[in-house]
This record gives sequence, C-alpha cells and structure tokens, in this order.
Amino acid sequence: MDFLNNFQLNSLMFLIPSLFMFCCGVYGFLTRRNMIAMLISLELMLNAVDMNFVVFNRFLCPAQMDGMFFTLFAIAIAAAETAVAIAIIINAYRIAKDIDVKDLTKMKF
Amino acid sequence: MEATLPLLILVLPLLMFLFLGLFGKFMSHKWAGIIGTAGMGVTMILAYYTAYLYFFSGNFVEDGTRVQYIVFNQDWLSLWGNLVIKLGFLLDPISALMLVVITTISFMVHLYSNGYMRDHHGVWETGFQRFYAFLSLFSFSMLGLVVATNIFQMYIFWELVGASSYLLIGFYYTKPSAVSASKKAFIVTRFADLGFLIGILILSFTTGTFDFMSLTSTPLAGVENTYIVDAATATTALETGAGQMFLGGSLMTWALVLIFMGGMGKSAMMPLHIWLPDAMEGPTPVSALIHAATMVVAGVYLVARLFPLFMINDDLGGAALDIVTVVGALTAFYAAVVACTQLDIKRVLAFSTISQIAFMMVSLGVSRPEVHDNLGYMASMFHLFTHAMFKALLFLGAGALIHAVGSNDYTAMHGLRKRMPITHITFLVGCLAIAGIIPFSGFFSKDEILTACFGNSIIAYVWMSMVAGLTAFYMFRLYYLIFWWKEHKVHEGHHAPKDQPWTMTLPLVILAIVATFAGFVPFGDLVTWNGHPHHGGINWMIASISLCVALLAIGLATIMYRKENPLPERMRHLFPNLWTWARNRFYFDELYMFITHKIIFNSICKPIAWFDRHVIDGTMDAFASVTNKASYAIRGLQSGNVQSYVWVYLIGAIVLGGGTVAVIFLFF
Amino acid sequence: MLSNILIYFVIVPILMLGGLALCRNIKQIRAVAVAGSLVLIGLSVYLLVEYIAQRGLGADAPMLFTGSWTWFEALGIHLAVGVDGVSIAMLVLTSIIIFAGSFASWKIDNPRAFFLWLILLSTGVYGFFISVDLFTMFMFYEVALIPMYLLIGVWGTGRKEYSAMKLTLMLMGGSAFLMLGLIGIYYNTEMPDGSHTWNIIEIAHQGHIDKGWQYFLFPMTFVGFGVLGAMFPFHTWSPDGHACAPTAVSMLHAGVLMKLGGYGCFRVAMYLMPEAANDLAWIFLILTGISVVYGAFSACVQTDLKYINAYSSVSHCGLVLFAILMINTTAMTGAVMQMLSHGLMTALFFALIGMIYGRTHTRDIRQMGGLMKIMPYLAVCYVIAGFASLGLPGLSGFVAEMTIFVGSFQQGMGEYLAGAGSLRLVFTIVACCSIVITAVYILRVVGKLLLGPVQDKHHLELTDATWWERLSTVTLIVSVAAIGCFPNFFTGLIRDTFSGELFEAVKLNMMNIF
Amino acid sequence: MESVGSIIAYVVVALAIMIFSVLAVTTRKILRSATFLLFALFATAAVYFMLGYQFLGGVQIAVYAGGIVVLFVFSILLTSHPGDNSSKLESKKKTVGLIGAVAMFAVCAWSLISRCSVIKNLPDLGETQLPTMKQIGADLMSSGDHGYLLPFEAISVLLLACIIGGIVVARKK
Repeated sequence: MDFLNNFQLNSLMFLIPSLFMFCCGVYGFLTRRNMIAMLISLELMLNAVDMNFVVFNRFLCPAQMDGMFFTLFAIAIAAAETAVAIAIIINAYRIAKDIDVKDLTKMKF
Repeated sequence: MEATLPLLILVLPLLMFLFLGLFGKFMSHKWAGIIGTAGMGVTMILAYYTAYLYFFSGNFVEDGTRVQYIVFNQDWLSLWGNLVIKLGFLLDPISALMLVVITTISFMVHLYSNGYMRDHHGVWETGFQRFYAFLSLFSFSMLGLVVATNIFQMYIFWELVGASSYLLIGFYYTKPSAVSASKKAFIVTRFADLGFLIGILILSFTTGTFDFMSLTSTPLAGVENTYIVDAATATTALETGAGQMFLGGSLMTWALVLIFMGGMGKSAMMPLHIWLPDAMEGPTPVSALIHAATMVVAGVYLVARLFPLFMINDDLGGAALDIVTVVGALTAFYAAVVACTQLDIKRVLAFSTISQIAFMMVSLGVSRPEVHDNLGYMASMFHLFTHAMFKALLFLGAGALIHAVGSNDYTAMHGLRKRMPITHITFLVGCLAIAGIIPFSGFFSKDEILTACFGNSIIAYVWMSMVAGLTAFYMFRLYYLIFWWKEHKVHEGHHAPKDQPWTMTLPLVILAIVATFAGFVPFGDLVTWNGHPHHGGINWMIASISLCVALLAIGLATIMYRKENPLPERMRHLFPNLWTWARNRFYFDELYMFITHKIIFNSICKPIAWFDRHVIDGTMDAFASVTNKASYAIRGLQSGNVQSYVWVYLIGAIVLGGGTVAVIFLFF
Repeated sequence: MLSNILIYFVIVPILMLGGLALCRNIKQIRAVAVAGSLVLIGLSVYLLVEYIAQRGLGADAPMLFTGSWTWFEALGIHLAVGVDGVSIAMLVLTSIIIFAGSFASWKIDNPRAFFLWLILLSTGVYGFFISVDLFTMFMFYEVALIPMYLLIGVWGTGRKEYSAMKLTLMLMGGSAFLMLGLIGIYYNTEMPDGSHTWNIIEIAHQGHIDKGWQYFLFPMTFVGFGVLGAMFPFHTWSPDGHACAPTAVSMLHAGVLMKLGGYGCFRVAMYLMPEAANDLAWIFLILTGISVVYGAFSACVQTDLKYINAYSSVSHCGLVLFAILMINTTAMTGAVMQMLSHGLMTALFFALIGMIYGRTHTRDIRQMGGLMKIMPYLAVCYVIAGFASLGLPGLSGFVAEMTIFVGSFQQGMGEYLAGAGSLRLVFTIVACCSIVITAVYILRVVGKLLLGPVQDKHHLELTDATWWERLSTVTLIVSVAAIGCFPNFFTGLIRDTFSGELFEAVKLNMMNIF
Repeated sequence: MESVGSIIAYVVVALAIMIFSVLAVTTRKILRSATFLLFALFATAAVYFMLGYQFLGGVQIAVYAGGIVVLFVFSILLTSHPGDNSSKLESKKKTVGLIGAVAMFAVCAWSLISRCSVIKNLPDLGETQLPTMKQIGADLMSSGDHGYLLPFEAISVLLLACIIGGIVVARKK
C-alpha cells in the first residue's frame, strides 16, 4: 500500500482529465454536424477551461481567488452565449428547417 | 535726374494695357484707339525729353565721356548672395537711342492702326481694343527690356516681349495659320531663351552678379558710374570665369555663346529664324513694330549691351565674337537669297529684316578696339536706328498696299504707282534707304558697317558687300513688281486700290522723312561703345564701292523686273535647284517639322506616354490585380463551414503550441 | 490652448462641419462654406501679419506660435503646433484655394455631404501644416487623404471608382512607408535625457538619429511623402485621380494636397536626417529630375485637358522635390515658391477645366476649338493660367522657376568645379529644358482649345462665366499675379526657414563637401 | 498523503469526467448527448467541491447543469423530432477528427508533463482559509485590489444584451 500511502493529489491529476474533456470537445466539434451537438462540444471545452482556472488557482496561489472569479464570470458568459447561440440556431432552423452545419454556409465569401 | 519721368515712360504703357485690357470692351472702338494713341504719344514725348536730356543737357558727360546713369533700381527678387534681380532704369547711349526708336515706331503704329484696323467701309476689326491693349503691353515690355539695369531684368522683359509678340501674331485667332505661327514664334524663341537662361546662370555663377555695371567693372569697387574697364584690368570674377574650362571652352565663352543663342532666337538668326517669316500672319502694323523695328533687334541690343564682356572674352582668346560674326554673315546671305524668290510681299520684307539684322550682328562681331576704335559697335547701333525707321516705313507701306488690295501676294498688285502715289513715293524712299543710296539713311549706316568689316577682314567685307548688293536687288525687284508692270483690271463691284486715310499715310510720310534724313544724325557723337565721341567721317573709298554695287544691283533689277519680260524665267532655269531651294527657304521649316514632329513628338513624347500608361501604370495595376487574383484564389478558405475554420485553427494551434514547447524543451 | 491662434485653423473647419450639419438648404450650405473660408483667409492673413511683426521684433526661434499639449502620455504624443514662414505660406495657399474651391463647386450635387468631406479634408491639411509633432502630423495627413476616396468615388466623372481606389491605395501605400519611417525616427531619437520625442523642433535641435538608421529612414519618409508629391515612378495616381475628380477636389488636391508631399519631404525627411539626405540625394535627384522632364513630355501628347494638367503637375511638383534636394537656401526657397505658384495656378487650371467641361461636356481637346469666341472670359483666364504655367514674368511661375534654377545652378556648378560630381549640374540643365517643353504643351492646348475656328456648332450657344465662377478665378489670378509681381515679400517670408539658425546647423552637417 | 476516501472520490470523479465527455460527443441521440453533458458538468462541480470551492460548485450546478442544459433540452425538442438519430458519421471524418483530437491531446499533455515545475502537490491550506461566501460577496462588490465590481457590472450589461439579443434573434418576423 505504499502507493496509497504516498498518494498525493497533484495538479496534473486534474489537468489531464480536463485536457481529455477538452479534446473530447474538440473531437465533437470537428465531427458532429448537428449544431446543437457542436454547441454541446463547445460547452465541454469551455468547461474544461473553467476547470483549469480553478485548478491553477487552487494549486499555485490558494491565497487568492482570481481563478475562481474568472470561472465564475466565464460561467455567466457561457450561459449568455448559449442563450444567444440557441436563439440563432432556432432561427436558422426556422429558415432552413435543418440545423446541419453543412447546409448553413450562406455566410461565406 | 528725377525718377518720375523715366518711371512714367514705363508705367504709362502698362497702365494703358491694363486700362484697355480690362475696360476696353466697355468703350467704343474709336475711343479705345484715341486713348491708346494718345497714351503712346505722351510716352513718346517723355522718351524724347529723356533722350534729349541725356544726350544734350551735358549733365551726363564726365571728362568727355558719356556716363551710364541708373535712374532708379529697385530690388525685385533676392536670390543668392549678391544675386538680386532688380527692376531699374539704366540710361546710357544705347538705351536712350532705343527709347527714341521704340516710342517713335510704336506711336506711328498706334496711329496707323486706327486706319488699318478698319475695312473699307469703316467697320472696325473685332478685338480692336484688345489690339491696342496688346500694343501697349508690347511697348511696355520692350521699353523695360532696353532700360534694364541687369541681365535678369532683361530676361524678364525679354520673355514679356515674347509673350506680347505671341498675342499679337495670333491676333486673328480664328485663323489656324495665325495660331500656328504664333505658337511657332513663341516656342522657337523660347528654345533660344533656354540658352539665354543657362547663359545667364553661368555668367552669374562666374561673376556673382547680374548687374550690367558690375559685370563690366570691378564688383568690389562698386562704382556705379565707371563705364567700362579695359580688358587688361578685367575683374577677378571675370577672370575666374574665363579661366575655368568647361567642355572645351572657357565658362565665359560658354556663357556668352549661350546668351547669344537667346539673341539669335529673338533676332531670327539662322538656324532659329524660322518663326519670323511665319510671324507675318499678324496684322501688318504689328509686323512693322515688332518684327521689323524693335523686338527683333533685341538680340542685337543684347550683344551690344554685353559688348564689353564679348570684348574681354575676345581678348582672352574666346571665340564668342567670332561666332556672332559667322552666324550673322551666314544669316545675312541666306536671308538675302531667299528674299529674292519669295512671292508674299511681307515675307520678302521679313527676310530682308533678317538679313539687315544679321548686318548689325556682323557689325558687332567684327568690332574690335583696334579697328577704328570699335567702329562696328557704333555702326551697328546706327544701322539699328536707321533700319528701324526705313523698315517700319516699308512695312507700313506694305500694310497700306495689302489693305488696299486685300492680298499679300504681289502678283495681285502690279502697277499701283498711279493709284497710290503717296504710298509709292514713301515705299520708294524706303527701298532707296535700304539699298544704301546716298543720301538716304541706309547709305550712311551700311557704309560704316562695311568699313568696320573691311577693317576686320577682307573676306567679311566682300561677303557683306555682296549681301548689300543682293539687298538692293531684291528690294527693287519687289518695288518694280508692285508699282510697275501692267495694272490689273478692277473687277466690277471691287474698289480700285487707292491711297489710304490720313491716319495711315501720315506715319508713312513722317517715317519717309526720317528715313531720308536720319543718316545725317551725328551718331558718332552720341552713341559709341565707351561713351567717348567717335570722330571719323565717311570712308569714301568703301562708300563709293558699295554705292556702285547697289546701283549695279538696282540696274539689274530694273532690267529684269521693270516690265514683264522673260528674263526672270530664264534666270530661274539657269539655276533651277538653287531657285527651288531658295523658294522653299532651303527647307528649314521641313527640317524643323521633321525634328519636332517625327523625332520629339513621335519618338519621345508618344513612347513616354505609352510607357507611362502601360509600363508604370501597368505595374501599379498589376499589383492591384495580383492582390485581387490572390484574394479570389484564397477565398475558398472562407467556406462558411465552421468546422473547416476550426480545423485550420486547430492545426495552427497544434503547430504553434507544439513548436513553442519543442523549442523551449530543446533549447532551454 | 485656445489662446494659441494656430489651433483655430483646426477649430474653424470643425465648426464648419457642425454648421453644415445644421444647414437645411443649399443656400445655407453655401453660406457656411463661404463664410468659413473667408474666416480662414482672415485667419491666415492675420497670422501672416502677426508673424512678420514678431519676426520684425526680433523673434528668432525657428518656429513661432508654438504650443504643445499632451495627447497620449505613454507614447509621448503631443498636439504640438508651431509655424515658420513656409507653413504660413502653405496656410495662406490652402485658405485661398478652399475659398476658390467653394465657389467652383457652387452647383454640386448633394452639397451637404460634398462640403462635409471637403472641409474634413481641409481640416487635415490645416492640421498637417500647423503640426510639429510627427505623430499628429501623420494623423492629420491621413485625415486629409481618406475623404479623397469618397469625394472622387462619389462626385467624380469617368472611371471614378477605379481612380479613387487607385489614388487612395497608392497614397496609403506611401503612408505605410511613411509610418514606418516616422516610428523609426521616434525610436531612434535619443534626447539628451535618453527619452524619445515626436517633436520636430526638438529632434532637429538636440536629437541625433544614428547614421545607419538614417539610411533606412530617409528613403522611407522621402518616398512616403514623395508618393503624394507625385515623384516618378509613383505618380500614376495623379493623372487618373485628377481626371476623374470633381472640380473643387482637383483644385484642392493638386493645389494643396500634393504640397503636403513636398512640405513633408523637406520638413521631415531632409530636416531630421540631413546626413542621409546628403548621401542619398542622388537617387532622388535622378527620380525627380526624370519627373520634371517626363511629366512635361507626357503632357505633350495627351488629349484630355485634365490629363494634360495632371502631367504638368507631375512635372512641376517634380521640380519642387528636385529643388528641395539641392539643399541650398535659394533652391529650397524656390521650391516653396513653386509649391505656392503651382498650387494657385493648377487650381486655376482645374477650376477652368471644370467650368469648360460643365459647358461642353467633353474634355477632349480634339472636339473643342475656338472657345475664345464663345466664352472669352474663361478663355482669357485659361491663357493667363497657361502663361503662369510656362513661366511668364509677372506671374508666379517665373519667380519660382527662376529661384529654383539659380539656386540649383549655383549649387550644381559649385559642386562640379569643386570636383564633387556633375549630377546636380546636369539635372539642373535638364530641368531647365522643361521650360521649353512646358511652352510646347501649354501653347498646344491654348491653340487647339481656345483659338482657331469653332469645332462644334453646338458650342456656339454656350454661355460665359457666371459671377461665382468669375469670383473663383479672379481670386486665384490675383494671387498668382501678386506672387509674380512682388516676389520678394514671399521669398523673404520663406527664406527665414532656410537661413535661420536651425537650418544653418542642419546645412553645416550636410555641407561637408563644400 | 490522502485519505482513502478522497482517493476513491478522485478516481470516481476523474473517470466520470472522461467517460461522460466521450459519451457526450459520441452518442448519436442528441438528447442523450445533452444528458451526458449534464453528467460531465456534475462531475466538474464535484471537482470544485473537492478543491474546496463550494460556492463555485454550487454555481456550476445551478447555472450550468440547471440552466444551460435545460436550454439545450428545450432547443433540442424544438428543433428535432423525438426519436431522431443524427446521421451516422462517416468513418473518414471520424478518423480525421480523432487524429486531430489525439494530436491536440498529445501536444498539450506533453507540454504539461515536460514542464514539471508547474506540477504541484495540493498545497496544505494551513492557516489560509478557502473563500467564504461573505468574502466572495465582498470581492464581487469591491472596487479595490482583487475587487471585481467592473467585470461584474460588465457581465450584467452583457447579460442584458444577451437577453435582448436572444429575443431579437429568435423572435418571429
């Protein structure tokens, strides 16, 4: 049980899952075609980033709370962003009857 | 001397110009004519008075020397150190002489134009006021030119006379030939002025001054009244200028030759003479004033003005004076030959003018202190004076003929001696004067020129005597063709040619009287190169020879042209090529046409314009179109597909992030 | 800040902009434009008088009426103003041309927007001439450039979009060089206390730019300003731009804006980097020397009136830069005289061309002829402008050209005889030749356009100038004649700049060869 | 040394984060995807609790899990019919996406591991207390050092803008 006895939580242990989550988000964003699914992937990425803020705050300078506040605000902004994004998606759906990104390329050029 | 009087001489014509130019259209033709003539009359009287004071009051003679006197000299534009352009009034023998000549002829022309610028029914030419305004402008410029105290003032008025000449030649501006003639006159003289300008620049560089007096005296002494220095005590500035070699000549020689080039342009010396015959497109009074009596002698005046410099240059071994001589001699002969074959009466007179001016040039060119104490200089000025009178007379007479007949071509005239007696007599006086028949004025001045030539070299003398003979020949050819031969029939409904109204005949008569007696003016006492009176009577040996030559030539002309006969035709067939070439003025115009159109226009201007449009502009457009094409090419990246953007971003992030980490990892 | 008179040169146009916004009809718009430009003329004249008075009282600072207000502390950017004779001459020129331009655009479409942009442009021009802070100068420079795009693109004629784009892009390209150069100057100016400064006077006085950097920064700034000064081979915006621009814009652009180039070249490039200017002058001398002759030759074969005048501007503005590069008092004085002269006469030309075009609806000289008979007033004005352009004494062109030629020749010949190369001499003579070529193309136009028989019978019904057109042209002609008749007043004003203590110091730096 | 409980808790949470993330992006049913996202968010909240930021964890659950996911669910219901499967992904695209994600993971993980200095053990809090609600509230409203009044206000404006923007965008014309 040496391993257990010496077990210490270090920052890497939180950063790696968060990174994994982020990469899942990237994967999802790259492969999914449903816009809501893409948005979900986006939320995953954003969440991973939030987590990093908190982790760095906690591990590097626990006396301050800047990272935590960043996360706090990021959550608020994420909420706002999601709301607008979903409004846009619904609007796009009304127009195109579809929310597949492949079909929504009117804004190019 | 008070400055007001001379200042008025300059200002009055200028005011006339502004007044008639700005308000002319609000006044009647008649009044415009009267005001213009009266203004010029007052100017003439003032000029006479000034000249009288200068020559005869004795105030301007010191130790038996006539001094140069600066009446006023106002700074106009400061350039470089001492190089200040001043506007001033220099009174010396030649400027006083020119004042008289210019105002006299100008007044005559003003008076004459009152009659000339009307048709037979008394209807005024359109733009009559404008005509008088331009005449005043010209008088102003010409007066400013001759009284210049420095070479740059001279250049300023030089340009102004060019411009007023342009305006006057192009007076009938709806006539394309007049327009192109005026353009040609301006551009040719402008080209010559380029030489003049560069000459001034060199001269002012080497001497550090524009001022005539300083140029000819030690600048350091600053004495404004010393007249001239000997070549031996030439100023240091001049000597440096003379000593600096530049492209095979001293700077001094270059400067003088280039300045002379300006004179060549204005005085229509070969090969820059081509504008003068064409300038006859202007109204005849203008030809009389500008292209016979005053403006065209500006070149002679210029050389005379700078004569001390030319002389110093000659002493130092420069060739400037010799160039003047050669150019003058060639031009004199060329113009005389061409004059023998022309049909247009004004063109004959134009070539005759060129030839006579060349006489003056030669006279200046051969003038040396050792030859009768610079007799040539005096002779040249004398001839300038007499020539102005009799040539103006001839032109005004020609104007009267043209006005009466309605054509420039003398084949349309013939036998007018009975119909126009006054014109006939005065014209004959002019011809006799120019031919150099005693006692008419031309005899005296031409005799002195030939004496000066003789003193310099026998070749010059023979050559010029020959030209003098040719002069007599072609003038009498003209005379006979106009006034003798068989009269043309007057067609129904046409007016028979008759003498013109008094405004036109009076100037003729006055000028004829002057042309007859001007030779008796004691010129040697008044106008000499150094202000000392020059005493030397007529050289009877040379005088009689030239008289014989002139009489012979007149005799020949009488035989050939007194009546219609086949002799001229036969002569013509004797030298067919010569005749054709002379008739076509030795194809100078065609040569210039070739140079300007084919070479400059087609081979320089057009390629440059093409280059600009296609190469330079094309390069700029190419930049634009490359940018444009590139944008179109890469706009596919902006597909609108979010996922592809993310891909690009991701790859960029991986490469950048990975690269950064790798670099840090590997090197730090 | 408001106690400094110079500030009003920016404030008045801004007030005019506000006034325009309130206008309700074309009469009020005209009133604002005319009143404003009159105020500006008054201001410039007052400044001129005051300046001469102060100089007379012995003020010997290189710049008078200086003032400096912090704008952005962190980068040391100030709104720094100050004028010397050259700037005042330029301010007067600008005021006159704006005045004349307002009358020349009496009947423009959509006048409110037009005058808005025009006045914004003039704000930039005024600001540029009063600034002595490099950054502020650059900012005003850009303010002056941008409205040009809209003015040409919207109110122009012919290929206006193309020309507007070309003009703007090329000038912006110049600005890019210029900005690099200016920032480089800022960071390479070591003041005695180790700080940097944008202030021209301070840089010239105390700051010394490292010579190695000068070799880089001098071409940058010279080319940057040179593009606006229509230096060969960066001049091609000028013919197209001028040809397509509306009358007042052509006037202002050729008359004033191109002067920004020349002014900047000497005020920034030559003044601050004398050593590089001395060593690299030969490159630009060749280019500007080519400009002079090249523009003149090109003008000889054009058939569009505006093209002729635009190429003539290339030639004349080339002479400005050419004279600046001579680095001597006389030639540089001549350069400024040439700026004044060219500004006025080319504005006159463009005004007249606009008026003629407004009547005949063509600018092709082959389709017109004998206009002297139809519209004598305009024709006479055109002839006067032509004479000014070909350098007739009594009009401004002669004075400027002769000052330049005398100065350049003295410099060139001096260098040649001192064994320092014949480049300046040769190019001076080449430049002198332009007076002949100028005569050729001017008289060609006069002959074809104004004289001769009437080409087009429809033209016979055209009318002569209206009162506002007369006012516009008379203003310019009087100015041209005033410079031509009393040049010493103007050269005296300008010469201060080139013979003052500051310039002498700069010149000593340059004159190692002499 | 950590207690066994906390070790177990960590393992569970870490695994939950990874598993639910993978599931959220791989499942073909969109509603399930939202559900898995919800779980991943819960797991994240658990991390916050574990690290001692109770308030943040609460916010995470309330706003994210409670608010945002509900929004997702609504929009999914609005834009798709129940029982819809999203079309099967092309394997090529899947592979490429996978490669991208893995590359990203590799680079980031490598850079994390290679920079050992940032890997720290969980510091002992000792005397320093983790933020209390009171302190958070005070900081949010303070304008001094470590005060967040300005971003707070900015966020409020942003939210307002979002509300208006959402209405404008989604409104029926």
